[in-house]
Amino acid sequence: MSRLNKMYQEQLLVEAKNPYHFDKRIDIEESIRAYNPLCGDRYDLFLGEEIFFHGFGCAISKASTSLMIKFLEGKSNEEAIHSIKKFIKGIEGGGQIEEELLLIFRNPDHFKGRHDCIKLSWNAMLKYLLNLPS
Amino acid sequence: MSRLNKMYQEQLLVEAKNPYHFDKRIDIEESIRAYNPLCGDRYDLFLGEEIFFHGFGCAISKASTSLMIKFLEGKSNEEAIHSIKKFIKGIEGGGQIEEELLLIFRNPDHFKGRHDCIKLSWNAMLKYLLNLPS
Amino acid sequence: MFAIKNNFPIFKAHPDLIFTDNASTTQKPAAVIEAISQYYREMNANVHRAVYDLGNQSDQIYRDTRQEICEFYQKETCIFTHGTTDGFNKLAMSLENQIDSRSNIIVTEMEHHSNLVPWQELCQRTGAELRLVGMTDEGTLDYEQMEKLMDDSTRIVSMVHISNTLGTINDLKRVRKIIGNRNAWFLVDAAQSCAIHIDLIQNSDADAYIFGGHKMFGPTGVGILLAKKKLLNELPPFHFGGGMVTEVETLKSEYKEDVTRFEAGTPPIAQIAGLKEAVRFISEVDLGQCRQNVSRLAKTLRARLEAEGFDCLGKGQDTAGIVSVTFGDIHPHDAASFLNTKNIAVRAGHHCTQLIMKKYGIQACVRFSFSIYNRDQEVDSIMHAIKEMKSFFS
Amino acid sequence: MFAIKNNFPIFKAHPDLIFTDNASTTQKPAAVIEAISQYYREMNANVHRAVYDLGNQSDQIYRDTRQEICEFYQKETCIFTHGTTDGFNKLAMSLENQIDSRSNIIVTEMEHHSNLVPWQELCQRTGAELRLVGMTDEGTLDYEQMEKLMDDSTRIVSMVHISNTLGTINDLKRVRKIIGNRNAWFLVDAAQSCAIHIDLIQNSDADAYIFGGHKMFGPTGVGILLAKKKLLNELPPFHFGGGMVTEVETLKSEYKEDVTRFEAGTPPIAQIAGLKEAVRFISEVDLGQCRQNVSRLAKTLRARLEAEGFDCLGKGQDTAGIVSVTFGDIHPHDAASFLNTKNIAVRAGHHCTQLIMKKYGIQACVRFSFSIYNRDQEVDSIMHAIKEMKSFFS
Ligand SMILES: Cc1ncc(COP(=O)(O)O)c(C=O)c1O
Ligand SMILES: Cc1ncc(COP(=O)(O)O)c(C=O)c1O
Repeated sequence: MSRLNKMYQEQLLVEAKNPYHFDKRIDIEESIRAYNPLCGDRYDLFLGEEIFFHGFGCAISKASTSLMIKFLEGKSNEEAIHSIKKFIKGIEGGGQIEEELLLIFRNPDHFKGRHDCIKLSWNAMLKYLLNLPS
Repeated sequence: MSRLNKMYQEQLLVEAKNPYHFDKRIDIEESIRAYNPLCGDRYDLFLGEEIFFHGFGCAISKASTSLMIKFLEGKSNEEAIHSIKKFIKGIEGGGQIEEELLLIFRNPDHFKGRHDCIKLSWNAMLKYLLNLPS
Repeated sequence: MFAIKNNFPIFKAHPDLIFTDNASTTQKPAAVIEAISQYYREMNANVHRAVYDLGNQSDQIYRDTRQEICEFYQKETCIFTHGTTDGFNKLAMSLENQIDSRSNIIVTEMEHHSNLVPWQELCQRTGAELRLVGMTDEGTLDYEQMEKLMDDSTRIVSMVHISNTLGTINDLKRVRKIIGNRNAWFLVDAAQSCAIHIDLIQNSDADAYIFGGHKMFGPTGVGILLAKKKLLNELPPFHFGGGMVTEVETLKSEYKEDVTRFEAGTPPIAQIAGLKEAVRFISEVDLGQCRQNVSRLAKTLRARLEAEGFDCLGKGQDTAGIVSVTFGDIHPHDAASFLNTKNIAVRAGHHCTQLIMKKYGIQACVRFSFSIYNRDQEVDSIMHAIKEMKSFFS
Repeated sequence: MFAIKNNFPIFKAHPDLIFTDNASTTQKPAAVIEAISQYYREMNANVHRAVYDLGNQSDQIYRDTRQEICEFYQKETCIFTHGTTDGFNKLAMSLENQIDSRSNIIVTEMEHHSNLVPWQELCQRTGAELRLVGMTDEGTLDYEQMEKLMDDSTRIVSMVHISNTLGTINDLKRVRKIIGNRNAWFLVDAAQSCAIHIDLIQNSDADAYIFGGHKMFGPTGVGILLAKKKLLNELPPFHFGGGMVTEVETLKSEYKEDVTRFEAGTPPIAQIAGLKEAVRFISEVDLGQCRQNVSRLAKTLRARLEAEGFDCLGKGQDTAGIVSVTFGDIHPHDAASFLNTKNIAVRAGHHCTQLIMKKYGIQACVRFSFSIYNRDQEVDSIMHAIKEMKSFFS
């Protein structure tokens, strides 16, 4: 696999081009923003029964956000917190990424210099969940 | 000549041990201080008909002050300014030192790291002369 | 040009590397790297009136480099800092005593954050007003607006010489004229001109030029502030500590009178030894030809990018070897990652010039910045890669 | 010990050199010098979210070194500065918002100017009171006086860990107890302990330790500020510019939340690469033995100097390899020049500790400071030279 195809695997590009729940659902009251001022990536996450997102960003952050939304579906807040932490740790080199859905990010070395893109929405979501009144 | 004897030539040591006009002439009203806070060298120069000096300092600054006083003897203020400037320039590598009396300092390279010691009283004297009302 | 590239070991380590991130940092000639090593291997000692041989050598390098830099850029005095950012922050702190709530400070929309945020902070501390000179869509400074913004309360005009995002070369002589004999300090961010646009520094008449070693083929960790004596005479010291005091009492201290009062502590002496060699290196190359070279490369690349339908920032009239571009749907970071797989090093982001990004309504762009070792065929390689990229992401 | 000395190229360049000016700066192991060269030859690129390979490597070195340093000294966080002096000046600026005219700041009579003058200036700006803890004639800190000087208005206790003039090792644990749970920051000048007295840094509990690379076998131009998170959380940024902002608007900006908000501009990245190697070097030597070695050398030299009738400063109970001495009628600078002709590198002067000089009623002295590469026979050579000096100047 070439360096190029390690980072931009077909599945990632497909995900980025056909992001899941990519819709500006202003009807949903609760929303948070995932924003990286260094590159301008900016997604609004609409947090209703289901999660939707909309905004602007690179292929990697877009695919990662899309996969996160799929991945969190049906999880309780507690489960979500746990598994987001685990994923972020995995990207930072502190553990394995084993979940089927997230396997494209299994090898963070292939994404050197782009870890922030992968983690963008995950960090925003985690911050939101941790600040919820329990 | 060894490195040692280049810097501490016999004449220099003799001069330092028997400095000319080394006397605390508090009867002379006009006096200035030559002071280097980095090493604590501190001489008072008493500026009467003749110049005297007193204080504390290394062999090099003491010999140099002593020679300066001999050297300035009989010079007009204008001549003094001119020749002090020439001497300082010589030490800083910008010209030859030719005066018989000052020949021990002819080669400033022998005094690396000690140029401030040589120039101490000369600088103080120059500053004083330049600030005299003309 | 071949001969020049051979001076840079990085291209032996990475023969296929196309390094077009020079506005961010430049590569180092072997002589600079060796001067630093040699300093540590053979001379290493602290300065400040050392009496032993090694210390004398260090002191001499410290003094000689200062003098050589002043002569090279033809300016009165020079202070060593730790970089462009360090220089501006220290100046902004030190100039605080000349600024009050009636003053205004002029900067431009093209500033790098390091020549913008320190003044924002100074204005917040003092109540002074920060005034921003805009630019045209072409990326040219609006000199007429500058003229209008300037008045008798203007105390500082601090501006970038060459924009690190647009490549625009600002006209320092014109600004000097606009300032006229107002009581305002004219400060220049020369980070992008210090390496090969020396002539423009030499021929202009600002009160200070601020830049850093790593932008001029020299080491990181050292910077330069070239200044007129009259500016320095009015400034209190930046930092306090060893080497800048005369007398220290319990509750207060006296400071030196010469420029070393601005250089508290152990100076970055090994880096200064490297800088000395960098200046020598620059003085030995044909800078006129280098400037033509980077300008031609940038113009060619810009034309070919535009021919492919991509948007380049500004018009690139005065290009100093810099082209910034957006690739439509392809995100700048994806583009940079793609180009990296083709051994092309470019930077994506806002390049520490968020005001320029806002001006063009974008968040980020890809920047190609050339230096003296870049070659015409690299533009071919870049364009080839970009075409591939276009189809890859489509 | 032989093996250790072989790591230092300076002694290959100068086989006869007896380097006893280590309190001023330390020599560099070959591995450190090579790490810097290698960085420039093979990796040189700027950090801050570079996407290309070289930039990634630089980013990684920058991050890894930070983490390794925290682990090595066992402290929570670490910020890169440009040196000890730079660290104290930045801290003193940044702590200004916590100080007012009712506050007091405690330092000691043993301070290096870099941990004294910045606080003098801060006190002058804010009207706070600077309180000075004295020392005994033996060169021991007066802890009882410190206890009396401290009160509920004490906001900062900033003190030297090991005196660079006396070699006294101050008892940080005792000071921590004296501070107790007062609302005061405990800051430590670790310039003389960062190289081989690591254990004392690890085992003590100050809020910040400030030191510089060149004192620990690393490069000039880079420094370290080890700190507790709670200290950093309360501080505004030191400097403003690239890499520490999130959002920049025309008139104001927002800053990052993590430690990089304290590191504006291009960091001294090549120096950080060298520092990484310096930490590795230190972690591989037997520090216990090194400490014994420098202590024995200092004690032996002191005893032999006193036997010759020369006055050494203090009593040297806790000597960390440093002996300062006056030679009666022979001026310190003459002594240093003489010793230089015997290839003995020593420093003469006040060693940036004028308050200590005043305490002992002297203007200057000669300082011998040992490090891990000094050997017993060097003390013999020094004493031999000193006897010769005595007759030469008599
Ligand atoms: C105890 C102490 N503090 C501070 C310093 C200042 O260090 P620097 O000159 O590297 O900033 C030194 C070294 O000279 C020192 O020995
Ligand atoms: C125009 C301009 N100003 C200032 C800087 C800041 O330089 P440094 O990061 O070396 O402090 C840069 C480089 O990034 C620049 O291009």
